[in-house]
Amino acid sequence: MMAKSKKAAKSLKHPLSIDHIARIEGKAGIEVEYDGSEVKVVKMNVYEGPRYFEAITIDKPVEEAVAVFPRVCSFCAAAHKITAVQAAENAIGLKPTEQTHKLRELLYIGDFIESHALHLFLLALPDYLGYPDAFQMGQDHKDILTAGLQLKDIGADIQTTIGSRYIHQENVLIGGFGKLPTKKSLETLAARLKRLYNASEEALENLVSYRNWPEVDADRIHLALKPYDNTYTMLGDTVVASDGDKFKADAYKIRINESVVGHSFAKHGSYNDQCFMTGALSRYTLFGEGLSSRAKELANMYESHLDPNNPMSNNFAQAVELVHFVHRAEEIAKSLSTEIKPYEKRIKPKITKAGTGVSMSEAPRGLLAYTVGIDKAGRVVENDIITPTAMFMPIVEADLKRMASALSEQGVSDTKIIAQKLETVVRSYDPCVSCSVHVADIQ
Amino acid sequence: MSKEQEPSIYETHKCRLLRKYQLTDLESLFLFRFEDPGVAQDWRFMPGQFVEVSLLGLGEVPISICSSARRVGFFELCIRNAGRVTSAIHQLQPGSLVGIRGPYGNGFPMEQFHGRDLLCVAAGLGMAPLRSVFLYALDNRWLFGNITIINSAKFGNELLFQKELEAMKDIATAENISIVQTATRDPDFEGLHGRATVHMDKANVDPKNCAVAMCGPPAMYRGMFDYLVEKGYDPRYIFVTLERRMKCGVGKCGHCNIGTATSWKYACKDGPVFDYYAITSIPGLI
Amino acid sequence: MRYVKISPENTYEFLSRLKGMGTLYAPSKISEQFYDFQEVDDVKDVEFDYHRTIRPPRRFFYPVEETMFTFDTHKVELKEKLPRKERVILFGVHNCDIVALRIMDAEFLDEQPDPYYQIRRQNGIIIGLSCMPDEYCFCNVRRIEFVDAGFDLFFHELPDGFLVRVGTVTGHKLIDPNMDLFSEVSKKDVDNISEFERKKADAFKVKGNWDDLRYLLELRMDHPMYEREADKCLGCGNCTLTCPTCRCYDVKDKPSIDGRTGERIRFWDSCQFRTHGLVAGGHNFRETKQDRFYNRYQCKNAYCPETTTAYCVGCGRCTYFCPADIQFRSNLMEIGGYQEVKK
Amino acid sequence: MVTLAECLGDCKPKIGVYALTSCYGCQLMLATVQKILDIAKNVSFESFYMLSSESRMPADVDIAFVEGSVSTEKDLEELMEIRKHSRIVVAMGACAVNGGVQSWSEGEKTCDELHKAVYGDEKIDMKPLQATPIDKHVEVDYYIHGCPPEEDELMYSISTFLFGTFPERVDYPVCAECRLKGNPCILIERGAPCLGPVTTAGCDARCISFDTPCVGCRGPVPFDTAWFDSLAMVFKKKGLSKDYVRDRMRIFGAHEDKLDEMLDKIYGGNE
Repeated sequence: MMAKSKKAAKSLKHPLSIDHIARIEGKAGIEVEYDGSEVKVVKMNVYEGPRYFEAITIDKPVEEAVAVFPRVCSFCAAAHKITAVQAAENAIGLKPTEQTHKLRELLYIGDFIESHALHLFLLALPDYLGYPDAFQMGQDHKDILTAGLQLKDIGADIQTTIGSRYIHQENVLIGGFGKLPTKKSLETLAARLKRLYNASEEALENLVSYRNWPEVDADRIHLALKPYDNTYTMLGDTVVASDGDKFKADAYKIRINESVVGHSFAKHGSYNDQCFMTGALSRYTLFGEGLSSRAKELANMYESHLDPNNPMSNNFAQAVELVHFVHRAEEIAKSLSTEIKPYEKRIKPKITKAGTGVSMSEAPRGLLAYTVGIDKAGRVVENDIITPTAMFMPIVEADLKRMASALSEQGVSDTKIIAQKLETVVRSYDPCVSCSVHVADIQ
Repeated sequence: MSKEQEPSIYETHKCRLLRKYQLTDLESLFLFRFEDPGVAQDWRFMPGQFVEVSLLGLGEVPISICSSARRVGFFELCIRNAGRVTSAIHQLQPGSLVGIRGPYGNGFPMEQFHGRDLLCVAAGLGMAPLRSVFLYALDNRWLFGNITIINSAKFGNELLFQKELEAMKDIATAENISIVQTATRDPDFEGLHGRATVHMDKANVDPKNCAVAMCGPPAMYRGMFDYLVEKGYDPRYIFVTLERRMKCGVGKCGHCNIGTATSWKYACKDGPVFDYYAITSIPGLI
Repeated sequence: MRYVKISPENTYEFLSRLKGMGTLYAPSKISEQFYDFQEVDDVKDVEFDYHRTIRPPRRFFYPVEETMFTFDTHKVELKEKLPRKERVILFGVHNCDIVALRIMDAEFLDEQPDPYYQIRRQNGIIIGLSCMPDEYCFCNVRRIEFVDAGFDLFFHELPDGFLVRVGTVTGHKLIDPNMDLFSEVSKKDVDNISEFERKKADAFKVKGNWDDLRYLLELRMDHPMYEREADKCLGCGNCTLTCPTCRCYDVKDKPSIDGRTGERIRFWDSCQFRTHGLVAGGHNFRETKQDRFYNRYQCKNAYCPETTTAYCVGCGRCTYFCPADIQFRSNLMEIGGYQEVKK
Repeated sequence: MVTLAECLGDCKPKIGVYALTSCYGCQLMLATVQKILDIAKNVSFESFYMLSSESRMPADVDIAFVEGSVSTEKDLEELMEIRKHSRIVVAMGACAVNGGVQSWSEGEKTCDELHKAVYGDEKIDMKPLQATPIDKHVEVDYYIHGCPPEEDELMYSISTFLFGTFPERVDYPVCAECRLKGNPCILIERGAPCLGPVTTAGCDARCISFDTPCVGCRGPVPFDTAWFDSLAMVFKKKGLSKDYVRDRMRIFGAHEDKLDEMLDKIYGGNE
């Protein structure tokens, strides 16, 4: 059953509730409130339980804490791990080597490829092709599923090769790595990535036959992290907004706030008190120029699908990123395979004084911010995590409201159709619900 | 190199389950037949030996044979539903196939028993291997003097082969066979009460010229040994069989190791039947 | 016995030629303190000066995990999966490990041969290497500091190369086609060897033999050592897994996802694990950590006719690789009342 | 020992994959095993929200794989429903088996304190609970350790059910696997705070093979064979403090009853 409606309503006079949105990470529902004539409020209820990461890590050794943080989420464990480790390094005042930075980026790209491939092929494409799940889709579209699984595999294998596994990598430590990947394994990865160029375009090719839904078109502010090397990647230290503003990641707390809402264990983020969008579409909108040549070529060809004002475009932007990151990963893996210094040792942290460090990065779903403060014994005294899903939660609700209102005006009354459309809007954001829960300031 | 053609020590024979008969809540009796006529013809065992029963995908389990060694091509196993493999065996329907390796272990030295009275003392599942000893004695009745079997269990409905033994009681008396069945913790049992030790005086045998075969928990052996020696039983003819974890059955896998540095034994190969002297001189056996 | 001599350079050449005959494994340094037998890629990486490898050589003939049978429930049949006949050459095996392999042979080949071990062993070549003991070694009290059998070739260190003993026909066949690399043994070489052996004998921290140990172990069963040391024990099994003579294995069926086929595998087990003595129904014959600890001391020191002493060959692995720093040798000395040699 | 007896022949068991409070890593692992399509062919997924819109809660299933700890009242209600509608319940992953990292401050900070620290005084309609392993609330038939579990383990468990039997719980530590793999011991060599000796095996010493000390994600070895005291004795000798050792052992072992007692034995009661 697609969704459970409390009442099989014939008109839109009644509220609608979706208990459990399928095919997203985490547990969330949608509640639509009508006052008889128009849609009043649309809430995305996050009832994924809280895990209080920020509270449980207080007073714990920072090296143990960075092993716990990534367990916020499995889809973007590497994103959390790398961002948390960078924040901790900033707090300690430790600067990792160039090689460590490169390897982390490659690992992070592995996370992107895996996460995007999973979302596009297993969670989103069934929507567009009209199947309840990827297994049934795979019976009719074997090639699509195969491409998706191959990309998922390479993304996973990149993470396993560098980080020890593709969920909750332990081999990402403050100061570097335990053991470095061998030249041979990097060569193998590069060769495999090269063979996947075509597969990486499969999602995009399948998505372009679908149009964005005009109902959710609306002006919006995008936020994304400026890539450190002016190309297109997830590491950097300056946030750029589509309203022309930019600010240092260290100062994110001044611009980005979170507040508690009653219907959700996830807090709601805001930028200068407005809702905003972050994620693949925001990255593309702000820094699309830096894409690798093939990805840019494809993006230009399908420009109309990449509308900054339509969240449905996020899927297309992810598909473009998939092409880009397969190319970029191949490049990095190839260059690392010749340049790697296999005996480079991890810089062991020597903690002698208290400090606070901030790090932001672009997780597959958008901006991710970590603040870690430690005392001179190396124990965590403060921390703050803001995840992309918490940041875009208010704009998801705004888009859901737009969708519900438009459908109401169009006279659509079949709750099943409404529910499916609303779910699809949510899925286009690729939300990570467990990420969004358990995050806030420690006062 | 020429040895390679010999069958592997781990060779498994296909056996078909012909009949399943429930003995108690937990234990059932299973009758098997070898599928391969050649194996059926040649396969022999001694009372006290065991086989490894194998179910594909589940694993193997050592079970002592409880039928008469005389029957060719067939054998019976009394199996308690206690673990992964045994619970699956209990779910098998007649006609099913299982794998059998063996027989393994030394078994009771039945030929040494010839010409003597026989006393079998069983507690709980211990009746399974002793039934084989008992049936051997019946099959070769002329080679034995008086026979007594003491079968005990906690509760009356847990007595293995209770009906079978009960049924032969009348003829038994005429044949100088005494059958004693007792429940140790069952006030409602319509028979004898108390441990096997309590009913030893019902043994209709001559201690000086009697072979004793025992199977039960180690705690039973300690008390029993003292009693037997005191009553003048010949220690050279007192044998017990032990239970251990066994995986290979051929002294390789090491699980059934017992003993101390001076006498290191494998229950599967050096046992599972041990004599009075081994038990009393090697710490750790019981 | 035939004796020849080889120079250090020729040794490398000889190793290169060996590589062409099969898979050559030799000790190699894997970290600051540890060595392991590894497949030789570059013969220059072969480590001649090492004390013990972290994994014992038995793994080449008795792998950590192997498939014994494959099965298909539709056919109700177990299909034996014997190993392929691959030539494995072990170079650099110390005397303790050579004797350990002979113990393995006795257990796995005498009487009822284990086909898996047998095939691998028949295709194995063992090349020994002399050694100087460190403070963990006590092979001398096990009376095996010098071996007479169990190797195809044995390399004895000389100041200018190696004196090579030829132990088997296979050994002759290794030498004969390569006589360009070997030379005759001189009187000086012999003097050097005897000097080496004298030095070696002096280097041990214990002297004499421990033949009476097994009786003392039995007579002092209640020794407080067991409780004290078992308390430190992590139950991790490292002592047994690194032991060159431990050979317990467990068997398990590995079904596959198709619901009908699968494999029956065997893999190394350890008497230090809880399930080692556990039987269906829940009774455990070695219930406590101390029971399991005690069991190993008895088992390792039991009489082994193949070496005329014990199943322990005194290689020192169980102490060297114990994360809890439990001193097997010292504990045995406590039981036996033996003293270290005063220097 | 509940098994699917009918699976001794051919059967297609009905499976539910559920999540309580967790990171969804166990489901992700299950969804991304190499042979996921083979699994999908041989079982019938009645409920698997992460992957399929054709999911129900609760569904009547033969086997329920439950990920996550009980951290809200809704979790608890769902768990009860799952138990009622499933013949076999499998606790999948560290949260369900050991309570997960969210139990790290178990016994130190109450749920209310944690809630207040993160959400302040703001009201949330749903009621949070102290994170607990699922077997504190319902009977669990089988356990799959790991954060996340290994692919092999998931495949093995499902395969055993298809064979009408059940997965065996591993009762020896990662330390043993590490040695078999031929890794140098980082605990001996440089005193690394490796939890390998007290952590349930099954990962083939994954992290230590990357020269990274075991963080204990697979949870303490079951059946009371995790010797925290012996390991603490080793750590103490290497100069690690009680607080540090305790914090580390509790990341995945906070619900272990014997942990504190065993640490006290080595370090003394109050340091």
